[in-house]
Amino acid sequence: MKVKVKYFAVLHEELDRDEEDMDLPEGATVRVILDRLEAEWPEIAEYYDVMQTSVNWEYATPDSELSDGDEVAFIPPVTGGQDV
Amino acid sequence: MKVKVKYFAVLHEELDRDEEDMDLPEGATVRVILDRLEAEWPEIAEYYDVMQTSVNWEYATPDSELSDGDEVAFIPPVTGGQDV
Amino acid sequence: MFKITSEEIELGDVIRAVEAGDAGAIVHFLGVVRNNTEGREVSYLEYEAYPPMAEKKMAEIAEEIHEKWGLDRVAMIHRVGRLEIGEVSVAVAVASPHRKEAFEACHYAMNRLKQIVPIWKREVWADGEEEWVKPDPVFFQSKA
Amino acid sequence: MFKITSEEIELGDVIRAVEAGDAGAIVHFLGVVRNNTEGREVSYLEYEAYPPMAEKKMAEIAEEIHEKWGLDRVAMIHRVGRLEIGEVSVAVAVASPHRKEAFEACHYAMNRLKQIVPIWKREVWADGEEEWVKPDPVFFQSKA
Repeated sequence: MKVKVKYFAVLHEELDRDEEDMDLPEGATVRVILDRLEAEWPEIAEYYDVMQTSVNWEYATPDSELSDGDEVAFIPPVTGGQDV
Repeated sequence: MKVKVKYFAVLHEELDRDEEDMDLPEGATVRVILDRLEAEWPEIAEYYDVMQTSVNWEYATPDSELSDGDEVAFIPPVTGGQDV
Repeated sequence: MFKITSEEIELGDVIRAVEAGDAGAIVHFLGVVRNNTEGREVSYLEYEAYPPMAEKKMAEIAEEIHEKWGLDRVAMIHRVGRLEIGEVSVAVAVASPHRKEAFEACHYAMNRLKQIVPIWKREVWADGEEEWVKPDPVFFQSKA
Repeated sequence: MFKITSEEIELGDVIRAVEAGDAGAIVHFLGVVRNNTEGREVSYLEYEAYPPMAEKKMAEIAEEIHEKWGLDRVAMIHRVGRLEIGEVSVAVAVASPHRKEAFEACHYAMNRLKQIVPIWKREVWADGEEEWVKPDPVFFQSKA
């Protein structure tokens, strides 16, 4: 199956792309994508504690199971709550 | 001595004037003015519980002593706190 | 800026007065003439003020805000005369480096404005009757 | 109206979206680009968003406000791209028959917007350095 993966902010910058299509085995979870990204750019692991995941515009978890055509996004920390 | 007296809202309407100059004896208090107004329009007494007084743009009381040139105002209830 | 005006209030009036390089948050309150009061249809409103005292009291509210939150950028404007449904009767803006203080201070300014600033509202209803609005309980004070 | 835009935000944008005949109170929040962050001089900011999810989350915040205060008139707009000092990055307006609810709901909307709407800010400082801003603690969440 094929999913679209989107990268923002620091991930966009470090991975040097803002989205891509990814072929995944049936039943793959978000974690499968993270493992691939970690193989490419190991420092992504440092962001796991502060990064959110979304599937089809809804917050999800690394354990969320994916379906063909899903849109997955990795959402690094959003604008701080303190300022403004 | 002479003071300026100002009337707003319902007082303005009922007394049919928005301000006037008044001659008062030395040492007169705000109450002297209220007594004169009550002689002219007895219903003013019904407003005493909800009416404020000011002298020279500062809240005062009926016991406040006046000086020549003072500006006295009677301030019926201000726009309710509930609406808007 | 602390002002009683008979002119229409423009959206930018109070905002412009509080903008500053270090103000990341601006909270802006607009009071708008409603088409009804407790279900009774309003035709229009008339506001009357005691301008010099009203502007002095607005400035005092800004001083209170300075003492409570350390904020210096507060602006208030209230319109007088006849106002139609949908027109802005009052605008208050508070700017602050952070939003929490701006929300608190702007809300406080409006509450205090209703309490201590001498402005009166007469409601003229669609059925032709009219009356000065009822008192805020804070104002109940005996002559004696 | 729940919108991510690359255009300049005009003062009337969110106000117009919430005006209604029975709305006596409008609380309007503006986030403005500050000239400094904790004392360090800012040159300009860049905002990036995930627009469809951001607009969906904004609409969810409006639903939360409907549930909490029974208010239906909420509008939010956030700008993306390069913003200069003094420009408006975000505007939120809430209209209500009474001011207390409007203040509370608008403050709530801004807090939630910072928590759940996917928008990122990069600060570019006057000394030439730049970085994505630090996380809101609410977002700390383990992969495991």
